[in-house]
Amino acid sequence: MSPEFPYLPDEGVVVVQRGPEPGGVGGAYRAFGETLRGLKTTFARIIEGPVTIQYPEEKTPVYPRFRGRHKLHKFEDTGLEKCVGCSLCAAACPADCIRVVAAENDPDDRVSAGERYAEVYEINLARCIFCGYCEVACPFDAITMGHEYELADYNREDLVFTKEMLLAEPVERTPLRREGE
Amino acid sequence: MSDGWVPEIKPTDDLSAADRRRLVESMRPEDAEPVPELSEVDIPDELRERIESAMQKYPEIRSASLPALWAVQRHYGWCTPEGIRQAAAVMGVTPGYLESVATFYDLFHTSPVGRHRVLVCHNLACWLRGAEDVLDAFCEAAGVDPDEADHIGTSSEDGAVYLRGFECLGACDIAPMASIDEHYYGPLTPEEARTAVEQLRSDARPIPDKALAGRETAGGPEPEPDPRVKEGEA
Amino acid sequence: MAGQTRMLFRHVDEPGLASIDTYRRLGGYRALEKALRDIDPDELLSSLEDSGLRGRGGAGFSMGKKASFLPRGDMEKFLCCNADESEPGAFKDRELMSKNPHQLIEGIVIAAVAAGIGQAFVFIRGEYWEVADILDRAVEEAYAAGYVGENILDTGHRVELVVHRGAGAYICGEETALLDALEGKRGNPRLKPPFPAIQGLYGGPTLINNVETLSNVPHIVKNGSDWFKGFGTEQSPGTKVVSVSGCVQRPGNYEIELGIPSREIIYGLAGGPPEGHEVKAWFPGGSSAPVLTADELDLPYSFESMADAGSMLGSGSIIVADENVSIPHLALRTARFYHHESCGKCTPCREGTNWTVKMLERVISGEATPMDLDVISSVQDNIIGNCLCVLGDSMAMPVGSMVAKFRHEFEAAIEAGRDAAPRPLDESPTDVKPVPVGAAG
Amino acid sequence: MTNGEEITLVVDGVEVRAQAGMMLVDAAKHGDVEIPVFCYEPKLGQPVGACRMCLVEIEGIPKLQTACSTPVRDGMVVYTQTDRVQEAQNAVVEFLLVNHPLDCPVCDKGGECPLQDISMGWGPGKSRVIDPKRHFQKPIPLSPLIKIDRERCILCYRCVRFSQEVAEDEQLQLLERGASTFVGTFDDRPYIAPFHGNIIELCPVGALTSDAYRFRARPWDIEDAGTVCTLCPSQCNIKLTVRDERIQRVLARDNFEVDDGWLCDKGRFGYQMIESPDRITEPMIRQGGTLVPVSWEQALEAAAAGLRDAGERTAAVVGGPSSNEEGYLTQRIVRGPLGSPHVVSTYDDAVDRELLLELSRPQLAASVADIDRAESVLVLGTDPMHSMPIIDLRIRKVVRRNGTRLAVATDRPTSIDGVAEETARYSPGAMSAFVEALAAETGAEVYDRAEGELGADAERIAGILRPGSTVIVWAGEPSLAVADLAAQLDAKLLEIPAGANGRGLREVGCTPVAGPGLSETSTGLSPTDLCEALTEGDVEVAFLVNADPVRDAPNGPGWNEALQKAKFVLAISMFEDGSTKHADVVFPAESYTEKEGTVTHPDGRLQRVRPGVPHPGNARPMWEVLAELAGLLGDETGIDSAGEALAAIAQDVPFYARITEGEIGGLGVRWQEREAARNFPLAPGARPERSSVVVPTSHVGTTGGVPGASPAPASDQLQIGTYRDLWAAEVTDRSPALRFLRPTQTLELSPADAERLGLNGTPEVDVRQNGTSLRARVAIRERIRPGTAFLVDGLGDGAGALARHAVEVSAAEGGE
Repeated sequence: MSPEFPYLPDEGVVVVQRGPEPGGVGGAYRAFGETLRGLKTTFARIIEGPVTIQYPEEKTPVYPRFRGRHKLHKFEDTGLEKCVGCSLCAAACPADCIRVVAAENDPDDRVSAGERYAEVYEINLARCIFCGYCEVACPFDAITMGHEYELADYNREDLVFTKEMLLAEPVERTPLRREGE
Repeated sequence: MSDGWVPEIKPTDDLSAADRRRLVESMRPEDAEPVPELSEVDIPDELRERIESAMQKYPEIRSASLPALWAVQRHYGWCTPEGIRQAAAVMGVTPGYLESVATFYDLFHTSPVGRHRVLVCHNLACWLRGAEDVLDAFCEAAGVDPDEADHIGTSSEDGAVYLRGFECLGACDIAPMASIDEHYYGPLTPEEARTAVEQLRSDARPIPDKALAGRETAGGPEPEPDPRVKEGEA
Repeated sequence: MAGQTRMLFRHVDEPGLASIDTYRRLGGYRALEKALRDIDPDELLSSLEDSGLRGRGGAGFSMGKKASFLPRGDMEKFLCCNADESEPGAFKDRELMSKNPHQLIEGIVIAAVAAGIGQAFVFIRGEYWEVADILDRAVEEAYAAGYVGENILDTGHRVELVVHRGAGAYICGEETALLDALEGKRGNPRLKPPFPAIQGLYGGPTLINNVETLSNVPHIVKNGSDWFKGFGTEQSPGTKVVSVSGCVQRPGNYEIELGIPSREIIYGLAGGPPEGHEVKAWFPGGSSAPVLTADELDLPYSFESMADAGSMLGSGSIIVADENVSIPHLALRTARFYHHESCGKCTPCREGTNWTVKMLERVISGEATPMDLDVISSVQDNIIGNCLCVLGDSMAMPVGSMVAKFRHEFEAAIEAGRDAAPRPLDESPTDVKPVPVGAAG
Repeated sequence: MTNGEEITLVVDGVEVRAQAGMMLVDAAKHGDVEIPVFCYEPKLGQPVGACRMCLVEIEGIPKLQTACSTPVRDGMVVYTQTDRVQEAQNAVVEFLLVNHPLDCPVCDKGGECPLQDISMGWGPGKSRVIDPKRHFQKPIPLSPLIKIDRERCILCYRCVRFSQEVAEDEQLQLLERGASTFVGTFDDRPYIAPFHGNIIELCPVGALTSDAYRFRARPWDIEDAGTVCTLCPSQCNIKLTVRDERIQRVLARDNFEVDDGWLCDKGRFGYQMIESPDRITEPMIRQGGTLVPVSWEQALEAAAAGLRDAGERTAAVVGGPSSNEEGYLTQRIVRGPLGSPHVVSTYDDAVDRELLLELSRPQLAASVADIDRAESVLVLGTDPMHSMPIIDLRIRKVVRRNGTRLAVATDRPTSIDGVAEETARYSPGAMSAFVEALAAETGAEVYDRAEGELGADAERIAGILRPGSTVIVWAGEPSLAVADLAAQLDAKLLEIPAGANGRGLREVGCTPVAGPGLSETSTGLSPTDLCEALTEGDVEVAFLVNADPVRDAPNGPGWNEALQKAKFVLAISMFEDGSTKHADVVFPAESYTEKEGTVTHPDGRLQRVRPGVPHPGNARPMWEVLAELAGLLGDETGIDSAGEALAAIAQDVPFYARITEGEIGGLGVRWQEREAARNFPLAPGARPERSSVVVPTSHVGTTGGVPGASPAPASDQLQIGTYRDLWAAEVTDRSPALRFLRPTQTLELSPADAERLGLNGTPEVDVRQNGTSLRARVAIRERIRPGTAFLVDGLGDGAGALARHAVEVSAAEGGE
């Protein structure tokens, strides 16, 4: 219930303790202290130079475990594909974006190490959610998630990456971000 | 990423895809081996008689498969595919059935073997008494690889002797011993083994004085008869 | 010589015992005449049961009881004499058949008549070609003399007898595998039940007995079951032929009464190891029995005491190893035999024997570690009791017992093997190498 | 094995009710307890207990027992989860993996592999094996259809047992012993037998793989679609494996009442025909001598115009694989708006309606499962291996396991002769005479007992048939004697029709002697007369529904001429073949993997054919097309779905009354077992006192078909019988996998005749009769009756026309 106006002193009035009067060193500190602390960081960064990344001329750095576009691998010594077309990545894929059609190796013209190789290996990157399950599922470390993230395109069809595209050395390398950076 | 464990994947064999395709294309329905038509198989009379007489001894024809294979082996020296086919035609079974039986038993040879078959026992009792040296001596004399003879059996180059390290032949009393052309000989020394091979090369009867057939019971002379064991009459 | 009691081996060295005339001159075939003319089959059967004769093939089951399991009736019944004596260390049946085949034939015919069986087979191992020839001749003689065939001694009984030669497979000594082999198949053991007594050869009731067991039958019939019980122990009356082989001076068959101390057989009858050598280990019942050590030489030789010592009497074949014998090599030799003879039907035996051999080979070549000995022991445990027939157990028991009792020797063998052929421990001992994993990422 | 007595046992503390004598593995399932197995497969017969995977602990038995071979008893207490059991299970899995390569990622079985599943569920999780595994040459062809990888084999014996105890071809064997054992064939020959594809499905690891399916898909890539194979009258239940809307393989879908869970190789590998690039996928009209694709409207209009012009001078030939709906709508078009009675669905000359009714009586009909229950089986006039392969396996099964007595009476030796207790051979065309003699032998007084050889044969056969418990599996010449024989023996009949859906088509009205539901109707021309009428011009239009008379009819060349002479031919066909080359309008036909509808099994079981893959190109459901065509001709059927087509059939066929797709379900339903079976029409008129043997008149040659007598042909002649080889079929030609099985024309004759005609050692002969001549290889067969010889029908060389004729045979001139 609000008191009637005009109210009388000493009646229903709360006395508030006020701060010190402005002025003096304490006053100055109180006025600028926090600001200066903030500026300390600002000036410290000034000497580092600009942080704006001139994308797309410059690439945004990523962490080592960043999950970008997939890559397929070959053995360095024999040149055979590591992928044997087992389709486990397709089974693990929650977005159902991997399609593997396997075929039988010809011992005279071998594609992979076992009896089987992936004749068709397609990832539909338009559907991929980059969860990395395919990488986890792979028993041969044949597929890994790379660091490439510039995947926009004009056609949806172009986002279906074939085995040859996934096997090719990536054209664009993305700088790595180090720990504590 | 996997934890470093990688499934064991070996390259496929040396058969190229083209070879394999050729193999498939060469397969004709008539290459399969069902029960052969008796009229299409030419069988030596003697072999046929033996198999047929064996078939009569048993309530079921298939029981004759072991005697039939023995007959084939007698006739051809080993169980030749053609011989197996002939036996199968007489018995009215598939050749595959007989081959399956033949490969199960050690004494049937499904590949060519030497004229004289020497089985050297190298099981416990014989091994304890130096069977390995005897086998080595046999192999050396016959000029065959002891390891091969020990495991799968092998024949000398001149085709005279087939040698095989054999599991127990049931004559541990004359250990170390060997069965030569189905007769037992022992105990043998490496020296005697070498002699035996030479004799076999000339198709002579080997080391006759070592033949089991001529030996007395190993248990020593007849002990005092137990009074409880009565004489013949009931 | 002390210790021997020759009943089956009586007159064994009589020249020409294998011929029917000599056998008859020494009192042969009188038991058969008595059995056919004076005793009716039921009485015959019960006297066999009364005698307490136990199977001599290894299992030691009462022979008379086994025969009484056969169903009565007019169906075709079969008798199989198991002469597929392939157990390393055993050679008693060979001697019994080659020296005195008519004793066996007489036993077979009597047992067949007692159980109402019309068709009998002798399944003899293929390696015993000479013995089979002797047996064939004897059967021919017996047919000619009218002891076997359509109308035996004009009493109206019919027993046909066929000698069936095997072709070299230890497993055919297993009774159901023997049936398969006799039916002309691969000698694979069958599932039990149904037991052969109910459904055996060609699906008919079948009585399967060992050569030695059947050779006892004429003596029991001739002299009565009480007489027979006068020999041996209460649980296993009669004599037993013991085959002694290995590192002894006089290997051979000795017919004894069960219950005498083992030392008396090995040292007394067989002469013990050559001068200056000691018994280190011995198999009391063929190669499938767990080994015993020199400390156990004074045990009485009987079914019960051997079982109490954790081994078994089996077919009564003693193999002696002296102190020069390397136990790991002995174990490998034993395992190799069973690996070779496993029929391959059931998994634990097929793969267990195979794996054990590979591991023991590694022990000797020095590629093993003491931890592998634990794996060997555990594999033996995994085999025992899990197989279709007893072949797997037959390897697992002796090999297991050797690893348990002589573990220090195995450890020493590993060390010695490693010194002889040093190789880095981290290198895989197998020729199968996994495909290397390239650097990921 | 079970006697039906209910007992209670305790499995892992749960009370389970089961039938006494059941194997523990199966009984445990009633309590939701799964016991792992490898070698156990009830379809293969008695358990062998070889793999030792199913060890369990049973109270009161000291050793662990194999659950697959232990029959349950009342009060049995079983543990499947104790430490002891788990130890044993772990041990067995570990042992199995001692030699099994861990190459699951490349193995074709990966994902649907029992060994994987069991290792996961019951294995130790880690192997202690570091020793080398055994090596064999990697996948080598066991046959052109199957590859074997012996390294992966766990020696469970299933495939070998199949070969020995189910198919009984005994070609596949175990070789060597112990750990070296492997599965193989004699002398490394290929394993080629009509049922060998089943071993792929039986193999619990990736050791046996289908060459056609290898690496095509993983279980998670595929979808299953259940349907019915209509390549032969067996109508086996199948499961299509579909990936990317293409059939990748065909698996058996167990239905004890139909196929026992087996499939023949034709059904298993024949699916490749469906994907053949030669298939007709557009409606076409002949313009200027060639068929050109047109729109459906144009094609339907042209077809309707052609039919409308001919009216009652139209004849329809409905082929065996047609569904009931297609057959029904076809006969409805022909009988309704066109007003023609000429509808045929078989090339055998038809019986009259009374005989048809007599032989189709529901009381007489045997179900396939009746064979299992019968104490004796008579196979009459047909070799089931070629006419209905799955029955061959079933007969072998009952002979082997139930001790059923089997008699075979045929003109040509059959594949089941070996398991038969008695066999009898009669001359081609003398089946009716034989059946009469047999009926007389069983006590039918209307027939005279035969003399001589015929009488003796009949007596032998009759001797083993057990009255009251016999099934007669027959095909060939229908006669009242067959019905009389069945009546005498109180036996049941299972007729094997010529077409895959022969029975269904007959029952929905595709026969000239009866309308839908075998109702009375004006009688049309029999197939032979029809062929003649087309040639003569009395009938002008031929309407071929999934039919290729040029290939399938015995008188193929005659039909070729007839179709050529016809004014207008409308063909519904999957391929351009001998008959469509005369067609004016062609509609693309559906295969059984695209079709929706029903078929009727020879034992009266209605089954659903369901689409598993989409129609190729422009093809449309045929019931829809036919309903539209009927509409264009003035019969507004109102049928808008396959279900409505079935409802229309149910309305017109009284003994199918009120049957629905739902009722048929996945396993089918026999109409004889439904209430509506009472609506089966009764034969009009009394039964004739003495049978008038109905012999296909036009086929009767100089010597054939004369009852009781088969005069010996002249010394240089042989009497010819023909048979339709299992592989003499379009599916063999069109499926790349099966092509190697295409039979070559072969003259089979007895050793005596070969001797007599001097043909020993002659590779090829010319067979001549009355101006026609064909070339054949020579095969001498022990069991052929002297004086007779056999040729393969259905190869398109006109061999069928020689049936029952005496021919001259001479060594081929000129060679190839």
